Amino acid sequence: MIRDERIPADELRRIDEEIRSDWETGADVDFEEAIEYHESLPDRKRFADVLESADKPLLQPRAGVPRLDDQIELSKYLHEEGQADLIPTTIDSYTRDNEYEKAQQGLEKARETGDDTLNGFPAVNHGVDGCRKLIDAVDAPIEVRHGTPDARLLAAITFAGGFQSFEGGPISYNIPYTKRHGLEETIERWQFVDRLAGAYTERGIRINREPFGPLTGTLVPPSIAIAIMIVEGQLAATQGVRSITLGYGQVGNVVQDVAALNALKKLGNEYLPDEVVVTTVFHEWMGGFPPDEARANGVISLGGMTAAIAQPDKVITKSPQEFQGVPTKEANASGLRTTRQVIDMAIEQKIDIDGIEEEQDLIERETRCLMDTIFTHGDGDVVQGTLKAFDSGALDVPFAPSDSARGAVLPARDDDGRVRIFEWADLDMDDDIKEIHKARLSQRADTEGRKQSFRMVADDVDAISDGKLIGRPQGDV
Amino acid sequence: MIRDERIPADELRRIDEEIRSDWETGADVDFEEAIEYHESLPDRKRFADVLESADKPLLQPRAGVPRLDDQIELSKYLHEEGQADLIPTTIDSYTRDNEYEKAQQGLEKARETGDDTLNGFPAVNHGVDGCRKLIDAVDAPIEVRHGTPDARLLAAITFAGGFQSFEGGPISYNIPYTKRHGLEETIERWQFVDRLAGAYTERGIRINREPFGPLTGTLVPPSIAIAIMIVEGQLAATQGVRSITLGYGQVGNVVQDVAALNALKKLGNEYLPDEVVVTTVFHEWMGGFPPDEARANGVISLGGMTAAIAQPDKVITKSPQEFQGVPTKEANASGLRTTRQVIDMAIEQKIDIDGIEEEQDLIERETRCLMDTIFTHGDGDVVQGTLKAFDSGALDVPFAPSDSARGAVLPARDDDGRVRIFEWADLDMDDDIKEIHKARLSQRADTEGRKQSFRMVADDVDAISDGKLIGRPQGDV
Amino acid sequence: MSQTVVLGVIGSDAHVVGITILEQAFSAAGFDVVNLGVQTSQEEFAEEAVDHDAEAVLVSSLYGHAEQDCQGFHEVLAESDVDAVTYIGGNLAVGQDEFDQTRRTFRELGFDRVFDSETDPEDAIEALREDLQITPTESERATISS
Amino acid sequence: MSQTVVLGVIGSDAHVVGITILEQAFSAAGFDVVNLGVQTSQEEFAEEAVDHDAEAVLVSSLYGHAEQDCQGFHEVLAESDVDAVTYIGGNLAVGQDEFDQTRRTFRELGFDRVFDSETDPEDAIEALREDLQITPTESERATISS
Repeated sequence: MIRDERIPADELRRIDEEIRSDWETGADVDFEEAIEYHESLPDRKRFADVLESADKPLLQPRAGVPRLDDQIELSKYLHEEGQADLIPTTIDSYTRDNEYEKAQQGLEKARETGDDTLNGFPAVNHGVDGCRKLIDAVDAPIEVRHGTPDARLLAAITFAGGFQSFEGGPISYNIPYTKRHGLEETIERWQFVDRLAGAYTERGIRINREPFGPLTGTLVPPSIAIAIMIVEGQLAATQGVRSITLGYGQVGNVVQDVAALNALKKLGNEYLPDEVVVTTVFHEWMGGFPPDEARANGVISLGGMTAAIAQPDKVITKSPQEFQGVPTKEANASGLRTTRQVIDMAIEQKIDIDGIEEEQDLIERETRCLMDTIFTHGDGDVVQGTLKAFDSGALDVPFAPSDSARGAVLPARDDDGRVRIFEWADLDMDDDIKEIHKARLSQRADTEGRKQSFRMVADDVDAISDGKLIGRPQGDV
Repeated sequence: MIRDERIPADELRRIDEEIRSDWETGADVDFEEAIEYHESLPDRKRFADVLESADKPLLQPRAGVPRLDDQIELSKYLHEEGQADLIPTTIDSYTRDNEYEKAQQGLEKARETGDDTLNGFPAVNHGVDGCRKLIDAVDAPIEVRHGTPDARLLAAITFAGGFQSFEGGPISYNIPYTKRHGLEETIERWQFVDRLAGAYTERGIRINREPFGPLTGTLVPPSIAIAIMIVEGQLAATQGVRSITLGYGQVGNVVQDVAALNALKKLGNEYLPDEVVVTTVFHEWMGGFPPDEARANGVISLGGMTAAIAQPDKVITKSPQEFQGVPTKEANASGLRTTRQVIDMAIEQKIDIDGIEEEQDLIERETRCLMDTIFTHGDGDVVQGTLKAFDSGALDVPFAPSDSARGAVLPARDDDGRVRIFEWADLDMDDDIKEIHKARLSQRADTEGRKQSFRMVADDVDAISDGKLIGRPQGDV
Repeated sequence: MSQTVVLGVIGSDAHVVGITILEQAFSAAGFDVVNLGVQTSQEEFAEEAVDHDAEAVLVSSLYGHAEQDCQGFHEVLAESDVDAVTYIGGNLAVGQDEFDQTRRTFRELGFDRVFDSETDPEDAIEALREDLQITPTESERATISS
Repeated sequence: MSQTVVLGVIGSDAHVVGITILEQAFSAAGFDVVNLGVQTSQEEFAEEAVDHDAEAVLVSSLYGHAEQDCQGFHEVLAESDVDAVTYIGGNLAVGQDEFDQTRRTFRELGFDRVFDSETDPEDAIEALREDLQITPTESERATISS
């Protein structure tokens, strides 16, 4: 039975060897030599150190293209023209599905035709040397961003390739991304990823790990996201990770977003072991964007404003072309600079908004309910607790495609635009908290002169792309 | 000696006839026939009614081109694609200088070549019929925006032409716009403009008047702007104007901007007669813009956020191409939609920021000092008081090119980015208020490790275009 | 009444929001809903339709590959003797300038009705009521109009 | 010391911020400053330079028409027997890709020094000190470096 226990050294070696035989580039990984490579990197490329010592939010976009030269050029552009502090390397979908052969074909076709035949950088196919050429060429810390349920080989190669930060986790890269990968399976596989990061950490190379906070990106109630961040942080810490960046995706209500980021930081520090350095990352709105760059810039700016007030350690920016899919590098840099301008104009102002403490208190109470139910379900073991709590529906994520989560809980905005829970299903939450949500949603229903119903949920899902925060009935209030 | 007294009926007629002979189109003005035309307009084109009955901030851009057809097309585009609620007609520079002959040449050249040979719409040259074609073609209220010290003929023609709102005033269209026009002269001329608006008002056509709040657009301390707004409102009210929109230009500190808009509304209602309906307009940042559309969108969005919190009756939007001068119609519509998105996402949220009341209280106290000094200087007459207070320097505007103002007062931002007064010169302000400013600026000086000096002023003037709010020394704090 | 509706997202599409909203809407309208979720194969649709004796099979697709995913779908249903009304809706073609053309394509594939991504769930419910000749009960009508 | 500097914005340009900052900077550096403000004619510059026995005439222009506005300026100064150092600075040409070319143009018009709009006031003060052979006093040096 899988539990929250550190993978023993011999087991780590066994899996490592097994996994490295999955694709030919796995053979080039040499842990000792990789440590030497990491040690040779200058301070300004050490992800954890740069992030943890920053005195204001660092900005990072999303970006990945198949060819190495293009990825280098794109990274330099985002660093120089977009003034990104931290550089991403977004991995392609085939690699996320462990389809290295298909990724190889795509990469070869990209090299022949010059087209972007893959939607990201196939780091496994580029291998250790390819990754290092990227790390060497770009004068900033670089992170691997992906969405891979089984990221073991990707981790082995990119860690050896010089990357010092790795996004994802067993819940956050399963529940929102895939239907049939069992949660037990992904937890086991991510224990290896974390253990490998822990092995580097023990040798002085602190690989930063970043659970993916936005989850399904669609009106996720803050406490659900925070509980899952804490669980993934605990799992990583058990395997020896010492630099953990907990994530949260903007819901668009400034008070709730600031409160959630405060709660994330506070509870992260409280629940994770003292030897872990906890940082936070704020994702600009991950839901549907307006099909209009001008309006999209408004959405992005509201994210910048929120970041200026909450001051997370990092902000993942969006581009004004979000609606149409992968942005041009110019649009990507534009999203960075818009965010930067708003943050730099607002961050020195004292903007203390009423009600943040109350909202934070509510989020903390909710999160503790969920952590308690996980603890109880697992009889003290967080792995078993997570599995059983998802199984019983005591822990759930709205709009989750995965068979591992019920996906029965449904959110809706209250009259102030804060995300509340409309359908609790079996989510294990204290009754008095449920009453608070119910009262807030009832207030909205009164304002709109309609009953609480799934229509609010449906209207809210589309609201921001339609130009509003709250999905009020047509004809307006 | 000119005083704040209503122009008698015969004098109004005399000036009206005289002024209408300045250019051939003046002959077509017929007051009785104009009243009939205004009465024929549908409710949705009645500027004052639309503005005063709105339940959220209405958006208005700036825009003017020489040819009538182009102006109609531009107006429709901004209304339909930009979703502008209120449409501007910005007048060209020759007309502002009463150079109707030069404007005529420019207009004819524009008609021949199709080029925009003038920087706005020469409404005097288009005459009453031309104006009415514009009013008829555009399905929204339209305002005349200009910057004309002597706007008498422009007012006579545009009022008869169906415009129901007219920007400007004797101080706000003199001090920031021109060097040598005497203030006494412009006050006298604007008494005519206001009296004409009053004459229409008495016949049931409430012409909305809008003093130009941003003044020099460069770090104007809120109380100076508000005092001048109140004076211009009083002068207009004396002449019979009953719909007055007082203006204020964003300084970029959210607390100070919200406080200033609150104070503007409160003091406007307090100082102006009860029969006047007072509304407020917020101008997005009028100072230097970043030479980068992405960053400019951030500046615009911060304006939208401020408007969502303060909820003025109207917002004058900027475009992301502000840096390069006159924007394309697409960029103009883009600034509107970015602002709209931010306002619509934020306006339903309860965002109550600490410290707004205190800042508002300070602004009100300062404004009352200035109003008192005007009253005292004029022995109860606001016209004489204004003239004498500007003359003595007791009333002043920073960075004023006009010979009628000392331009000796100098602003600088405090450590929180609020605009304070660094150099008082002879501005008549209570000593305890001066001490507050001094203390706030001293706090900034401490933070920056430098003395208070004009360098702060210079650094602050460029700060927003350089990507920050406060002009901190290079090398950073 | 309590007629059974099977719904799911076909192919390798993982868009879950639309189907979740549909599940809620059809449940609220009084149908028994079997939600197969995302990434559902043709065979799974057929199997579940048989198991639940479904009156309707509602297919959702949002990633632009619906035509490919639905080739032979109605043959698979016929093999399992599924006799249900079939609807499809979503972003059915990558560039969908001409929805009429898209509708024709999917009608030819055998679907009884074809909806675009802007369709309100109520419209689909209304259509299904018509096709199944159902009259909403008094209480349901109240719920729907409220 | 207390040397007199006359400054103003030439032509019909109404940009006042730069000149206000310059006035403050030169005053703080110990000069007597006569600020003629915006929209100052060539004749006014000459007149005020004579009246105040100015050691330097500083011309600002930000609206791109400086070359036109400064044609014959040094002849006007010479007619009034103005013997002062002359500087010009600002946005001196509409498209100023090649500042070297712009500098040459204004040097040929007679200006002793030509500055672009990015010039720090301190640089202009330093240059004027050099041209007038002034050494800052102890106390002034303290002020400037503070």
